[in-house]
Parts: sequence; structure tokens; C-alpha cells
Amino acid sequence: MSRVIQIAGLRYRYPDGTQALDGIDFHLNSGESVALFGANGSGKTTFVLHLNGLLRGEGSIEICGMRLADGTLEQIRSKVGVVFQDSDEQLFMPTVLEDVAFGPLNLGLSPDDALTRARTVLKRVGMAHAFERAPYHLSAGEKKRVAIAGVLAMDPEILVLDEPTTFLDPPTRRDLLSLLRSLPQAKVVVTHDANLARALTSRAVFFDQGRITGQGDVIEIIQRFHWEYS
Amino acid sequence: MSRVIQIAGLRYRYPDGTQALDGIDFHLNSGESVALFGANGSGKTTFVLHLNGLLRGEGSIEICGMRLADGTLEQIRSKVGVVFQDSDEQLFMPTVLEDVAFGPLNLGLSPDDALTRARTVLKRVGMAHAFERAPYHLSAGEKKRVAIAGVLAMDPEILVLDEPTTFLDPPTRRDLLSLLRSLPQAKVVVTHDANLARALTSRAVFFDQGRITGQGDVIEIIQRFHWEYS
Amino acid sequence: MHHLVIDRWSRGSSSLHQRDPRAKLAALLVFLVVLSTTRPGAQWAFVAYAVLLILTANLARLPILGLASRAALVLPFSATFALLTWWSGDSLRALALAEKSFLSGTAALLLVGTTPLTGWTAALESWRVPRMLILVIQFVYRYLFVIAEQVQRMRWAALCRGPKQRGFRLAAGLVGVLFARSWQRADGIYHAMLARGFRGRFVPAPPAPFRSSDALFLSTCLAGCLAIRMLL
Amino acid sequence: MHIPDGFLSTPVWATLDVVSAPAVAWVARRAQRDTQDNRIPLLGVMGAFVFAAQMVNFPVGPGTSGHLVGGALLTVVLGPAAASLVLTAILVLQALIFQDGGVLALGANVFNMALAGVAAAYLANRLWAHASRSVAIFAAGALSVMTSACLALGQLLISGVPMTGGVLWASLGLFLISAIMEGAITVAAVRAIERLNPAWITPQPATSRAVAAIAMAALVLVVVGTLIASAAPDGIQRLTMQGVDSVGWRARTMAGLVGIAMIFALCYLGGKLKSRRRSA
Ligand SMILES: Nc1ncnc2c1ncn2[C@@H]1O[C@H](COP(=O)(O)OP(=O)(O)OP(=O)(O)O)[C@@H](O)[C@H]1O
Ligand SMILES: Nc1ncnc2c1ncn2[C@@H]1O[C@H](COP(=O)(O)OP(=O)(O)OP(=O)(O)O)[C@@H](O)[C@H]1O
Ligand SMILES: [Mg+2]
Ligand SMILES: [Mg+2]
Repeated sequence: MSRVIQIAGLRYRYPDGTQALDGIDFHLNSGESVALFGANGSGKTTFVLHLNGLLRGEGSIEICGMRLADGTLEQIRSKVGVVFQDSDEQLFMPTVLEDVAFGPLNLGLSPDDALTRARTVLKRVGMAHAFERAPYHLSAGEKKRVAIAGVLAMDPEILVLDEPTTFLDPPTRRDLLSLLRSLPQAKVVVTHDANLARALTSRAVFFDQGRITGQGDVIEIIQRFHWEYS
Repeated sequence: MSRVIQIAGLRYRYPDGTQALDGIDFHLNSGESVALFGANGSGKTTFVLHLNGLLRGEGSIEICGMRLADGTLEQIRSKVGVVFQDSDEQLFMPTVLEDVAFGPLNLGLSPDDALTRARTVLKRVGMAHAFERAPYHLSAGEKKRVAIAGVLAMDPEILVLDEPTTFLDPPTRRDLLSLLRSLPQAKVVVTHDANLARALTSRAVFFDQGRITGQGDVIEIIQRFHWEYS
Repeated sequence: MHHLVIDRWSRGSSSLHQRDPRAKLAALLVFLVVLSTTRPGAQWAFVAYAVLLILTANLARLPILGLASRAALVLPFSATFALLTWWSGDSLRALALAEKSFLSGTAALLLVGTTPLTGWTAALESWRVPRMLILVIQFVYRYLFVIAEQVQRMRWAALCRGPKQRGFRLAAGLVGVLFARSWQRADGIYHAMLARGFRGRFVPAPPAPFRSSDALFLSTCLAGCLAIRMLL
Repeated sequence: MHIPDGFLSTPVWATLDVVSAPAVAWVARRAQRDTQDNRIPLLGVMGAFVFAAQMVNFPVGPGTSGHLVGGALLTVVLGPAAASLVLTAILVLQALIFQDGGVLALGANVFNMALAGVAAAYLANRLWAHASRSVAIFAAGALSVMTSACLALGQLLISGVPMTGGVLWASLGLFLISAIMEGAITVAAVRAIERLNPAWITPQPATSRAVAAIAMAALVLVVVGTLIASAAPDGIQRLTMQGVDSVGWRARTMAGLVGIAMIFALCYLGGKLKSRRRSA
């Protein structure tokens, strides 16, 4: 079992002085899925933005054996696929197909290959009918699928999802869930939804004010921190 | 038991031709709470925007015995308090106190009375510590509380909440839930969250493509439409 | 939402929709130049232009009335100046002002009603319009709807709590919050772009071939416009 | 004030197209040069923001309201080159999709609003920056609107759209009111933005006031000169109109087409030169 993420002593302070991460140690094995829990503002999104070097804090980050540094940034970004919370921010190209082909083109594929790959991935997430549509005409669930397709088209080894189910209705959630379960990548899932975490991950990590204050079996963590409501 | 909302044959078509509501009959009794379920794009938000005349479709709408028309619009808007999905859009004044006082001032209260009422309401939602802070810098849960306070300060008879718990962590959700339960107003709650609906409402209405295709006991509706996932 | 209707039109499949955007854009420019230089008194020429546009709209299977009502958006402005011109005693010129602006607007609508944004921006790009400008146009268009909807909801939220919403400061506050949200959104988009391997340069899509049918279309338009202009 | 097609005479729109096209190319290059990558989405979103912010009503006096035009706000936030580029993008979309301003008149509208309007805002903001921030920003907003509107009026007059003295003064009065409103709205908006995050408004670097003053004076001269020249009853207007009307339609059509051809030739050459310089 190889380590795909290995992080030690990660700290990050926003320019306005907020200490968002305050010494995080974290690891992820290949093929494993982990849930990130924590209160609003505890630093989960900030942490996730470090995984592919969008933010650069102190501490050491190793992804698939490579140390994150200026020289390895591009390679690491192609290995870590981040699906952001807001699909509108992630779908910025004029059509769905172009949007999904954006990543492969940046990886240096020829336009034909990139489009072929985009089509394959879109079929995989069940969006084969929407190649030429503009992203703003899609429903929330469709947008989320296209956003995931755009990330999958980069063929990442690690999939990072920041609150993937917000705004989705229960049937769409179930579909998304089964899609995610069918993907073989290692996953980091940020969520407030205990059901989603239980269904998708086995291990959980609990953030509190920029530190990890608990980790272990997902059910045990949910119980320990009363991370459920009814 | 008096009817606070009575709607018959409501239809609405967006300017681009989307028939978002296609013949809705709906009623709400005073003090009652009802959940609106339905798939993404089924017309829940569009419906809610009709309750205080922000959108004007065909059909008849009666609020607290008044027919919604140009002449009664102002009165009705002070009776129906809508909390939108996105708190950021709802908080536009420079400080929390000013924001909450905005509504009462518009109702014609003197500045002193408006501020007093704003302070009382903010204490009620547990935000007494944040009078002078800028809404922009609050956490998601705090923003939602201030948004609710802003609406409560208008002393509405009906409270309408569009997906009130998105982005909130479980403890904040629980707090919000107990705050909402302690409020005596009649409530219309749009949500994808079966747990929230069960905890807050007794009756549910199910939207499908602009029509109501089912209504009844909340647990029964959840089961009938498989409106839960795990 | 005006532009969503046009967006829907542009995704049609008529033979006009399938023409190369460069041919359509060139045809539009030819038409506009010929129209702009038509003598004010040539009423029959204006009628003929209108017929030409109606035929084209028919070919594109676009609703003529919808097209005309949208093009009529220029009329308030034109009518004001037409009235002024009429008062000063030049009724022919007054009529021509209204006719020219209306027909020009319809022609532009025919282009965007049969060509998606990506099509005509690609045409502009192949004509060496700066890439940066093209990208900004695409981004503005992409986020127009998102941000306009945000404004709408903010205004609604204010309306709910203040039926008589007045106040300069309130409006300024709305603009400020909107600006902040837009700025954050831009940051988010940039992050999403970086996350997908963006290295400061958009990889351009390869241009589609200019077929003989496109050339035929362009020359027909050219001939039609010039014929009207010469004969009437 | 967006000029639709059909208002400007051929020499006027053709000249302004020929002037604006290379200017936009230059502005685009500058905007690209002095900004980082993250500015591309920023510029696009800011364009959409201005579009949307124009929907917000600012009440002024009983029963009337105005709205932000946005040229000066963009200039203050993004700098002049980027602001010009964003405004050009907005004008292109307005001309093609929103029927707001003509396609052939695009050169004129870009010149008036995206080039001259932004230049006025930029110079005003620099010129008065150390007097007081509010004064500088007010002047930027007011002068940008005044400049654009006066130029548009002048171009209409030169094109032979007849206006009596009364109408002319009335329009100037209206322009003045909208200019003052734009100034006030821009100040209020900048204040609101600064309160949320001061870092968003880039502070003006201190520059030679003399240069800014001279440039400003030149701009004012151009605007006022255009107006006076075009309003003079037997001046340029008649000259141009007679000149144009006496020429046959063939010559005028040719002039238009040649104008377009020249624009493309210029852009093409510009592009060639640029790529040669880059590869050299
Ligand atoms: N751009 C920023 N500038 C300054 N501070 C920020 C910024 N973004 C976030 N923060 C602050 O950093 C802390 C961590 O924020 P983060 O977004 O990582 O939280 P989170 O765990 O993702 O919360 P949520 O569950 O609400 O999404 C918070 O205190 C937040 O206010
Ligand atoms: N401004 C608009 N213009 C045109 N169509 C719209 C607009 N807003 C919503 N619609 C369409 O109207 C329909 C109903 O939308 P609405 O937002 O009411 O759905 P909803 O039930 O609230 O969905 P969700 O659960 O995703 O919030 C959808 O098909 C949607 O695409
Ligand atoms: Mg987060
Ligand atoms: Mg909704």
C-alpha cells in the first residue's frame, strides 16, 4: 500500500492574518477514501487548496512521492483533481465539451485526442447528451457531473471533492454517490453530511481551528464529535 | 384555525419560455409548518418567490385574508418573511445592526425604535456579540442567523426558508433547528434534507415539473417518493 | 433574459446555422456597409432589404416577429433623433434614420441568432482580433447570467424588507457586496483553471475549414445586396 | 450613449473604426503585459459585474433614479488598459446581442467610451489624487461620462444629424446631470468596496501632475473642439455632408469597404510585427 499523500506540519496564514492551518499532519494511501469533517471555518477548504499547490503554506507536502515545489507543481496538479464547491466557478468555458477538454489540452494532448477523451469521460458520468450545451443552461446536478468529468479527464490519481452534494436533490445525490463509488481513485471528501461520508469513505479526519483533533473510523468519529443531527 | 396562505391555480412562465409553475393549489394554516420537496428545477424557489409578490404569475394568492395585488403588496411583504438560500445576497448593509434595522426603518419605525428592535431580535438568534461587525466577515452559520434576524425584525406572520441549512455544519444546524422550532410563526421550508423536514414540519408537499403531485404527512411523503438517501 | 432566447435560437440546425461563421460575419458587414451608404430617399431599396432579411430569417427558421420585436429595441433612440430631424424639415432623412438603425439591428440579430457565441468569436479571432479581447468577451458572456441573477436576488432581498426601498447608500452597499462576490468568484475561477493545468495560455481550438458552400453563401449575399443597391 | 448604425455618415464611422481597431489591439497588448494570468477571469467577471451593476437603481430626487455606467469604476479598480479592454468587450456584446449600439458604429462607441472615456477617468483620477480621493474619483466618473457623451454628440452633428441650438443645450444639460450622477455613484460604490476590502482599490502612484494636466487639457480641447466645430452652422458639418452627398453611392460603398479592408490590413500588419518581434 503506497502513500499518495503525505503531509507534515502544514501551516497557513491568510494575508489578512487569519491562521487557517496550524500544523496539520495527514496521509492517504492509494485507493483509500477519507472524509474531512470540521466546523465552518475550521480550515478544510484551505487545506484542500494546498493539495495541488493553489495555496502554499509552510510544512512539507508529498504527493505520489514527489515533494510539492515550484518544479513539480504542474505534475502534481495533473495528479490531484479538485472538484470545487461551486460548479459555476469550475465551468468557465463556453460549451460543456470545450470545458472538459480544457484540462487535457493543457496537459499537451492534441485537440483531437483531447476532444475524444472529453467525450469518453462525459459518457462515463452520464452527460453524453450535453456536449454542445452551454454550462449555464445545465441543472445543478448536471453541472456537478460536468465539473467531475472535467477533473476526471485529467486522469488524476487522487480525487478531492469539496462538499459535492450541496444543492442536489436526493435522487441526484444517490446517482452521484454511485458514480463516485465506481471511480477507483483515492478520494478526499470534505463534507458536513455524515450519510455521504459513511457511504463513501471508511476513515475520517476531524478539523478544529486549523488542527486535526481526531481521526479514525468514520462511524466512530461521527459519534465522538456528535457529527450528525436529526 | 385560520388560513394564512391560500393559493389556487398558480401558473408562472419565465420570460424565456420556461413554464416553471403549472397550476399550483396550496394552503397553510396559522402556526403550521410545511416542507416543500421536489427535484432540482421543479419550481420550489419560483413558488416561494410568489408568496410575497416578487414574481407575479396567473392565479389567485391570498395571504392572511388579503388578495395579493398591487395595492396590498407592501402589507403582504411585511407579513411574509423570506430567508433566501444565500445569506450573502441578503446582507448588504455595512454592519450587522444596521442590516437588521433596515427592515423596521422601512416599516416606518423611528431610528431608535428600529435599533432597539434589531438588538432584541439579534439577541434572540444568539448574535448579541456581533452588533458592530461587518456581515461580510461572519461565518456561514452566523450569516444565516443574521439573515433570519433581519427577517424576524419585520415581525412577519409567515416565515419562508429556502434551503436554510446548506453549508452549515451539524452543530450549527442543530442550533438553527432549535431556533426555528422556538419561533411561533407559520413556516414554509424548502429543503432537500429529509431529516430537517422531519424535525421541523409535520406536513410535506411534493413538487414535480411545476405541479404538486403529492402531499400529506411528511414521513409518508418521504417514503412514497424515496426522498432520502443513505 | 434576452440573451438566453438568442442563445436558444443560435443552437438551431438550419442550413444558415451550418454556414461558416466567417462567411456570415463577412456577409453582415457587407450588408451593413451597403445599407449605411443607401441614399435616404430610396424607399424601394429599404423594402428590398427588409425582404432580404425576412427571407434569410425564414431560411434560418427564426421567428420573424420575435426578431423584429428584439430589433425594435433601438427604436426609442432612433425615433427621438428621427423626430428631431423631421422637425428640422428633412422628413426623408428622418425616415431613413429609423429604417437604417432598425434594419441594421435585425441583421446583427440574424448573425447572433444563427451563430453561437463560440462561432462568431472564433471568426473574430481568425481575423486577428486580439485573443485577450476574445477571452474577455467569452468570460463576460459566461458570467453575465450568473451575476445578473445575483443582483436580482439581492434586490429582491432588499425589497422584501423595505417595500419603499430608497436610499443611495443602500444601492451603493448592493454594488459593493456584488463587487466583493464577483472578485471572489474570479479568484475561484482562476483556482479552478490552475487546478486543471492552466499555464497562462489558452490552447486555441483548430479552425474549421471554409467550405465551398460557405463561399457560395457569401457571394449570394454579396450579389443580393449589391443588386438591390444598384437597381433600386 | 450608444450610437446605433445608420446615424453616422460613412467617413465618420469608417475613420473611427480605423482609429479604434489598432488602439484596441494596443490596449489588449498592454493589458496582457502588465497583468498576471489571474487577470483573465478577473477581467471577464468584472465585465459581467458592470453589466449587472447597471441594473441597480440609485435614487436621486423624487421619482427619478440613475445607474452606474462603470467606466470610471473599472479604471480605478483595474487600471486604464484593462478597463478599456473590458469596456470594449462589453460594447461588442451590446452591439451584437443586445442591440445597444451599432456594429459599424462600434469603432465610434469604443472610441467614445472605452478609449476616451477611460482616458478621461484615468487622467482625472491622477490629476486630483492628492487633493482628495473622493474628489479625484468623482471627477473621474463625471469626466468619463461627459467626455463620451460630448464626443458622441459631436460625431452625430458632424454626420449631419440636425439639431437646433435649444436641443443642443438641452442635451448638454442632460449630459451634465448624468455626469454628476455618475461621479456621485462612483464615489459611493468605491467607498462601499473599500469598506469591504481596501486592497481591491489599487492606490494611484504619484506621477507628474504636469503630464497629466497637459494630457487632460488636450482631451478637453479635443472634446470641446469637436463640439464647437460640429455645431458651427456652416462649418465642417455642411462641408462633410456636401462632400459626401455629391459623391456617388458606388464611391461611398467603396469607401466603406476600403475602410474595413484597411482596418484588417492594419491589424494584420500589427499582428505580424508583434510576432516577428517576439520571435526575434
Ligand atoms: N480569502 C481569505 N482571506 C482571509 N481569511 C480567509 C479566507 N478564506 C478563508 N478564510 C478564513 O480561514 C479560516 C478557514 O476557512 P475555510 O474556508 O478553510 O473553512 P472551512 O473548513 O472550509 O469552512 P466551511 O465548512 O464553512 O466551508 C476561516 O476562519 C475563514 O474565515
Ligand atoms: N430566471 C430564470 N429564467 C428562466 N428560467 C428559470 C429562471 N429561474 C429558474 N428557471 C427555471 O425554472 C424552473 C424552476 O426553477 P426553480 O429555481 O424554481 O427550481 P427549484 O425547485 O428551486 O430547484 P432547486 O432544488 O435546484 O433549487 C427550472 O426549470 C429553472 O431552470
Ligand atoms: Mg469550505
Ligand atoms: Mg431552489
